[in-house]
Amino acid sequence: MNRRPSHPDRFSQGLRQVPMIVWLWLLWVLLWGATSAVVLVGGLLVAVGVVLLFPLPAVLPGGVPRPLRAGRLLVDLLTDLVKSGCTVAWQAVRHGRETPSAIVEVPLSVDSDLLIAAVARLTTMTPGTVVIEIDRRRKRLYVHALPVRDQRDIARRRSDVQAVERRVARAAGHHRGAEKPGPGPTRPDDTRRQSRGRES
Amino acid sequence: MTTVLNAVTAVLFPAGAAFCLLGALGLLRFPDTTSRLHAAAKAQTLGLLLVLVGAAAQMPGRHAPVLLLVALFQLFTAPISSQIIGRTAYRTAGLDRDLLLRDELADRLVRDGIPLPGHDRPQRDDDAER
Amino acid sequence: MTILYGATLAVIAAAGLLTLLRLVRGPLALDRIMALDVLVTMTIAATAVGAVARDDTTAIPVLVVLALLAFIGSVTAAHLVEKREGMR
Amino acid sequence: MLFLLAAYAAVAAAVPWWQPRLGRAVWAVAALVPLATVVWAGTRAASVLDGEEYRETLSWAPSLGLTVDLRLDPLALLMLWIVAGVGVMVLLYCRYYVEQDAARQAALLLAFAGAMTGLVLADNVFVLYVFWELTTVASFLLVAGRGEGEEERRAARQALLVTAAGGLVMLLGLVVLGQTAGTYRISAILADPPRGGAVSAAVVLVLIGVFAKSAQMPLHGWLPAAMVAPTPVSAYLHAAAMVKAGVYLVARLAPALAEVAPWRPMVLAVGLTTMVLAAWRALRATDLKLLLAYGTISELGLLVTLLGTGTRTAALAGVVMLLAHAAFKSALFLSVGILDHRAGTRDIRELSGLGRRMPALFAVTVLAAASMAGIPPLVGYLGKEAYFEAFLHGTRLDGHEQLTVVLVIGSALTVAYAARFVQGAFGGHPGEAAHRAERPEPGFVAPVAVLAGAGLALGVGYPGTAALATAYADVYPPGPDGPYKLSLWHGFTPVLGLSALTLTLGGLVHLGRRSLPALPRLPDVQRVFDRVVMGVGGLASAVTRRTQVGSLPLYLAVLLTTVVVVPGAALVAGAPPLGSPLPWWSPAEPFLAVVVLVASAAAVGTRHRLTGILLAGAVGYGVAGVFLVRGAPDLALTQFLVETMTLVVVVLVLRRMPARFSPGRTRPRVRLIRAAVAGAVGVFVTGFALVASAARTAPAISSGYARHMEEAGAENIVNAIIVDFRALDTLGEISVLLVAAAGVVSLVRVDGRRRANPSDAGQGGLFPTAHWDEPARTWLPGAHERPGGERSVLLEVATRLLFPSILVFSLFLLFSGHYRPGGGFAGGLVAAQAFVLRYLVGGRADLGAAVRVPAGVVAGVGLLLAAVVGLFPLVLGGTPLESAVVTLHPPVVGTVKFATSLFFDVGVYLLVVGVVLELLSAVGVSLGQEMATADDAKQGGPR
Amino acid sequence: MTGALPALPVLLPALGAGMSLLRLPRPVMRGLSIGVLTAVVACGTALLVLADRHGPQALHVGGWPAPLGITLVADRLSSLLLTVSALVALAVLLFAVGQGTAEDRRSSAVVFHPAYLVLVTGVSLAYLTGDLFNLFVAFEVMLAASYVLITLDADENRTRAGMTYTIVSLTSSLLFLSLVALVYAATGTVTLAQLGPRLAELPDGLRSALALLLLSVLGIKAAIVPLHFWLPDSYPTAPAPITAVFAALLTKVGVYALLRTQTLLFPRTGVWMVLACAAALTMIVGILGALAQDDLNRLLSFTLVSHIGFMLFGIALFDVQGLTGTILYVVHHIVVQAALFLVVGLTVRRTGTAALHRMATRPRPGPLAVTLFVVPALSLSGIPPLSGFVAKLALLRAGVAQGTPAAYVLAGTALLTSLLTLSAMTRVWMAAFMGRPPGRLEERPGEPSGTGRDRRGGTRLMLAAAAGMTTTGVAVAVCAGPLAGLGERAAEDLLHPREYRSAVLEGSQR
Amino acid sequence: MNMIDGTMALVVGGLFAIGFYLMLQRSLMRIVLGFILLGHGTNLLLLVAGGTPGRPPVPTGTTDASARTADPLPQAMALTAIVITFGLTAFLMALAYRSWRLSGHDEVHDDVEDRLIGTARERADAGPESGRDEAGPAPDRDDGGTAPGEAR
Repeated sequence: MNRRPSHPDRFSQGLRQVPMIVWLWLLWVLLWGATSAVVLVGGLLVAVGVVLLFPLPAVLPGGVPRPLRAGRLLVDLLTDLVKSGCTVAWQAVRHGRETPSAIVEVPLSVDSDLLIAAVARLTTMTPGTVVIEIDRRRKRLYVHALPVRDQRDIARRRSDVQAVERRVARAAGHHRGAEKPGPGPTRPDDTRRQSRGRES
Repeated sequence: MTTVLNAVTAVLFPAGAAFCLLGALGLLRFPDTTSRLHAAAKAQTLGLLLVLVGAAAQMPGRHAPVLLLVALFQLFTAPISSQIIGRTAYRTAGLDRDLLLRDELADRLVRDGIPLPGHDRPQRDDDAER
Repeated sequence: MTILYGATLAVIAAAGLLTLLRLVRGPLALDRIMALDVLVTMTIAATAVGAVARDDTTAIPVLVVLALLAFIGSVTAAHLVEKREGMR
Repeated sequence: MLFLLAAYAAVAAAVPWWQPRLGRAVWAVAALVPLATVVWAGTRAASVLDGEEYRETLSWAPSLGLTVDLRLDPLALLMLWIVAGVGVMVLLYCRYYVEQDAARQAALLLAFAGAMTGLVLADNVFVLYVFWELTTVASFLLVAGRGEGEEERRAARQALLVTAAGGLVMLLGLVVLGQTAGTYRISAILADPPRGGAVSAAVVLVLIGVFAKSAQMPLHGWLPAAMVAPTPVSAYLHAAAMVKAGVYLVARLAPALAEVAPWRPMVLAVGLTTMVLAAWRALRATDLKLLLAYGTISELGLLVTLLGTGTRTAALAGVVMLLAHAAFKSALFLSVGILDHRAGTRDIRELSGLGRRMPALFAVTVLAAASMAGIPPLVGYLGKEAYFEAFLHGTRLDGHEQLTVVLVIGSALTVAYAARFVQGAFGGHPGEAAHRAERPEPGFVAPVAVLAGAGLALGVGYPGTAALATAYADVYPPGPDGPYKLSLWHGFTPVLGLSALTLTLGGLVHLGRRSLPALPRLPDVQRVFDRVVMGVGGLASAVTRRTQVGSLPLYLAVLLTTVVVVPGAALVAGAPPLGSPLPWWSPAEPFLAVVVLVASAAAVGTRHRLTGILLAGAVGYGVAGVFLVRGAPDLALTQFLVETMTLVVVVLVLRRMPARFSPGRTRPRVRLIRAAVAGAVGVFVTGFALVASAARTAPAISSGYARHMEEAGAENIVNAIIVDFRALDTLGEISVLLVAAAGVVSLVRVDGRRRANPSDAGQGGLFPTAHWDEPARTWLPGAHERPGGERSVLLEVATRLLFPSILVFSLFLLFSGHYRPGGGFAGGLVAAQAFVLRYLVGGRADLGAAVRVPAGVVAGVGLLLAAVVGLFPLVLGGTPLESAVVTLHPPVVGTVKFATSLFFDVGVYLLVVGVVLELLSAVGVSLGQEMATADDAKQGGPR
Repeated sequence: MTGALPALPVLLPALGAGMSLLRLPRPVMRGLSIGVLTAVVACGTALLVLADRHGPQALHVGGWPAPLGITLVADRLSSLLLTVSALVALAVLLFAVGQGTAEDRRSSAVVFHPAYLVLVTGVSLAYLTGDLFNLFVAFEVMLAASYVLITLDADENRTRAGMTYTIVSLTSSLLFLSLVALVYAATGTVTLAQLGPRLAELPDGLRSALALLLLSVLGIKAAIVPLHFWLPDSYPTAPAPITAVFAALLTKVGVYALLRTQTLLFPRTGVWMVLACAAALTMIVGILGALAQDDLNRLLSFTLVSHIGFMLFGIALFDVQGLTGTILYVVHHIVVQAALFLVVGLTVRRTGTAALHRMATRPRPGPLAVTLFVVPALSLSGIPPLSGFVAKLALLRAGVAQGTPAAYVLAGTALLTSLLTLSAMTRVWMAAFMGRPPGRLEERPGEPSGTGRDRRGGTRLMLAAAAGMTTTGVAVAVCAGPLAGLGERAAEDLLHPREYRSAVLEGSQR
Repeated sequence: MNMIDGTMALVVGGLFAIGFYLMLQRSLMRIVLGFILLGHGTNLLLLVAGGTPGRPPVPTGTTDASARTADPLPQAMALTAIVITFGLTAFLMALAYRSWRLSGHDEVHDDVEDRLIGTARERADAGPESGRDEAGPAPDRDDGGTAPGEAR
């Protein structure tokens, strides 16, 4: 069911942890707010120590990250945030109790836990959308959106989320299947799995 | 330099505070749990980010990055709880179905032939209503 | 600047009081969890402003802690709500 | 003398070991000790009677007045002979009498004899009291026996309680007496008798003890009851020796205290009343032992009267009667014992004709009884003469004539019951066959004979008796007619007439006993004792039922009320200034105050567990805010962390508990009381805090810390206090954490034998979409063991990314604690949250994958490290928990400077992590295991 | 090295507690606990000798002088009580090991040993510390361990009792902490040696309010009437050794703290009426409670409450003789009460019930057990020449010497209580130990006999522990002279704490 | 010098009142809540009553030496107290759980033995199996009341 991480040699496995170690090192230095030798050496020791002592599967994006795209993503995110903040705030002030909403199904095309998580995360931050449910297998998000007044709003929200997905995929250097929609309506074997899952 | 930073702060602080207030208002005014989640997840986070950036502008150099780090962590963690709360709200009937224009998740479930478990009115925790 | 800080803090405090109202009123546990989460966020904001206002950096680790860890409590509590309701 | 006591103790202790080998010979061996005492006393007798004293001293607790002072003087010598002499006979007699439990009886009798010996030799009031109570205990044990009979147990208990009660009262009297006299040495008190109101009180107290011990009315009830004891015990303890303790004490103290106010009236009134009334009771008894017991009480009354009067002649008479009574009463008891032993009964109405079957016994019994009746030339007569003389002529007391009349009546009654005894025991009932009984062996009768013979010998050899008695009586000045001399024949004196009168009267009473008018029933003390005991029991039940109601809220309410009222009253009464407090220190405070108070007030109203804990969390955040505002970032940090941690732990427990707690119907009145109490506490604390902080004048000691920061190698003062200045607090605190976690582990394991369920949560009823969220690849090593519904791709990814970062942050807090807010606690708690996250998201298996060491071991290592760090400086000759600043120069890095207290902090860090892991594994795992049963309970249980 | 001695009784058990969590094999764990406690006894004895010869032994922990750091002070009183307590703790541990109930299951053993050692840590710290806040911490350590022990493997009833105990204790702890806060607010220090003079400068009302608050708070721990209700409801439910160690140590630590703080912080002259009333009430209510009980353990718990009154009696008199009496009484009572609970534990095990009215039909314990019960029972009742008598005598003398009406009333109450105690004890004696054919102690009906040799060994160990306690009680009586001298010197120290203060504060100029 | 201000005194008092009100209930959950609130109250009291407010006793990175530093000792003490309170809260919670598991509720009920006081004695006095070894005499003793063997 789960793909266990393959075990090549130690070295390459260690190599895959380098990004994490670098991040931890950076974190350490930032926290201390100093760049003295003690901090640097200590930070390296701490980072390596933590990674070695508590081994976890490596985190590698499916492709080569694109710094520019990532920057673009960040900018988009921030503007989205401001926009979403304004919308919601306005809703709260203007409509309050009578805010209409809907739950929208958004099929995704990326097929990676990391990316789906990222999309869900960003979606939750975009204006008026909160991810209610994630169907990982069939790559769908169920998004609670607000305000939604009509069917057109629903479609727009769906495409908004898919736009975010595209941006994320690009930032992560992830192109494959970006335009391919998720699998169609339920297959019989899925139903079986689900009911089994319910029983267990 | 300082003037620029001061100006940044002078803009960001009230803006951030305002978003906080609006978010809180939303939290108070929105009709059901899921809707309130919007206020909590976004207005709040935004307000906080603005305030943090504004604060970072005033901090001595070595501490400013840490404030940005805080912002980063907040951005990273806030959606997590939002999503979990959101899904819990849906699963436990924490949202008011009457307010939904459309529920595609329920549609999907009906399509799959999975009956929604008895989703009547959510059980309230409030005792003040007694 | 002091007035700015004061005003910012006052607004945040007002927001905090509104949130408190939600926390007290509920009506669902989820609402309260959310409100608590928001309260934490506001604490972070207020602390940051306070740190600037008092020119005091000692509160920074507090900020990191709150930003990094506060969600754990919410998630745990939400889990509880789900289990409880799921078992009904 | 000490060696005598030691011998008694040693032989008594050894007898149970010897008994199986020696068999009945053990009695003879036991009798050797009192025999040796008699002999030893004999060797000292001459010089003692000449006025020389033997003293020995053993220091016990001199500062408390407890010195084992022993003194042999004439009175002690006399008593010693009585105690040891009767003891020898009783022990020898026991050889024939005792059938079972010989070892126990022998040991106890011997121990008793030893105690009695100590009592009469003691020259220290407390030592006297020690032996006094020892005899009480020995009596209890001897009366109770194996305690198989209800009657024995009851009697023993009564004897014990009455005499011990008297003893305690007496103890107080003795303390007062000693305190007033400035010494606890009896001879010193006697030499220089204290005077004053306190002494009068002491006299009353001491006499009460005496009366209880010597079974004076109205405290006599225990003695007849104690007759259930084996006869040798009655003979020895309840006739010859133990009951004489009171008499002895009267005799001992009378020379000093007889003139003190209530002494003489008390002694005379109680003694004479007892003498007459008890004799009257004796006449009515049908049980021979009971008859003798009342006789004993009567005689004791006489003895108390005589020895307590405080004149020479009376004392002389008293001593003679003391001797006489010991001899004849023990002889009589022993002879009853033989009758009982052989005939199987001692009821007058059943015995008959034994005089013919047992002539020897009959003879010696008659001899003893004659002594009791005061028939010449026996010693009883000698005494009788003396006491009539004492009251007729020898004293100048007011109303001595009336006293003499009472004495005459008492003596006549004595004669009557003596006759009744002989008649009842040995006489024949007309028309009734002689009671079948085996004739006793000569050895059985011999002790009786010796004792009865002693009465004769002492009477006939009256000069010897006189020498013994005069030596004591000479402490008093001689009477108006010069010193009275003991003699069998003083010529035809009024006293002789009185003697004859008593005999005649006694005989008449005996003969006319059947036609005696039915006299009014005497007050029944037995019933009084029972009433008292029952009353105390009822009181105890009532008081306890009212106070110990078993209700926790009530207990707490009482407790809080006390805490508020007692100091509160002092506070209000003293009315120290409230000061003039600022409304607030920082404008943020009122806001936080509102948060705290509103949230906590809301917590009162809720019945929903989760809501309650969330509201409490809000209060915690508010309090943390106050900490921040008031310049305590360390506190705020810890408070925030602890708040989250509390929420997690509580929620994990709540997972298995019902959502609401039952409201519990509380009456409004009760609620009001509770609110009033709680409100009072609030007001009290507020007021107290205001007053206390307004009263501060001295500077806080903490100003000293800043100056020592260099030495401590730290910049964060709070952290330095925690790991260095006051590291001991921290050590204690982590011990609390550790043990609390251990407690949680043991508490949640309701049924430890249950096999672990492989899945953490196997319950059904999840929402149908629950398992959709399962990630496709492994993010956390153990997460795949969780069932689908428990997983979330978002959470798992986030956890994977956050976990190392949180750990790094925790280490940052740990290492930076010396310089900024942080430290081992905060760090440990942060790291613990990382593990909480792993547990929450990845489940138990994932937590197991993350930490491969048992949680308890992590915690243990933490405490171990802290303790070792504390002890390590000792190796270097330092002080425990001392810290040093170490500067190292490793390559590359340059200079590293740190305080060794860092290691202490590391210990704290580890412990906190370990504790939280332990909590998680306990709460998580056990709850998971027991879920099935919990569900059962939910369905079928009382909920 | 001797300078560090006061720290060892605290650090060694802590070390042991840490080690006992390291998944050691059971024999090693037992050996460790026994070894640690033996070492504590040895340290206590050494401290006692040193303190008696050379005055208070102060240790500035961490090398920091008094107001800054925490100072451990072993003066005569604290080292005496420490030694006795450690001795009792050791004996009870042996008993528990022999009985095996506390550690029948491995899982419980993992909890029992650390908790027990932590308890000892707390007790030692409470005796030795010279710092008010540290005293609070010591209490917490001790109480936290006691919460765990009292609820170890608890059934429904015991859980309920554990709740009562825990909640009341927590309340008292909170109040204690508030007290520390208030004291610090008023004086700015928490070092006991410094507090006396600083408190003396406060307004009278505040000062006496603080004294009374302290009395009330410690009164809860020491179970003074009317703050005692929790004790008889909770102690009796625990397994015998745990009850024994609680009864022997916990309340006494409260009394010790009362003794220490009231003399050091709030010196006074003359009878302290509030405490005198409390003492009289405690004695009477306690013993009446005992008389009303049918359950053996409860009965003993009530006597425990009652006899706390004796200790208060001495404190209320507030002079050398009174305090001497209290000290003697504490020493006596620690040993004797522990012995009684242990023997009762044996008896209950033997008869299978703790209810007196049911015991009549059960086989009765053998002569050794009877002796082991009788000696401490009589001692408790103050029957000479046992230790209870010596202690009671000291108190009586003190009361009479003071000579005020209150003192006389107290003395009278004490005597009445003694008598009623005797009555209660004889009732137990007769119901539990008399009137039936004896049975062998080793066997208990209805209990799986287990491996025979193991059980017998265990029973022997239990008997030995109980006998050890009883013997110690007798030894207390025999050594009454030296003890009384020591107690008197200790009382002098308490009333004139100049030496104590200078020992603590000597280095403060640094 | 006033160290505690009115607001804080009120907050502390309020926490004590509410906390103790909750502690006085029977439901263990409320007691836990009360305990938590009281813990907050005492910690706050320790800090605000004991310490002078001011700048944190930590190097703040600024050079404003004139500002008064907060008293660090109450902070350290409160820190200790916080951690202790946490441990005990966890314990209390576990106790509540155990009680619930064993008895189906988590309320502190009255002590049964205490309710039986007196009745047990009477039972013992009157019980046929028990010897009359009680302090109080059995009822049948009342009418007699004479010493053993004595003629009536």
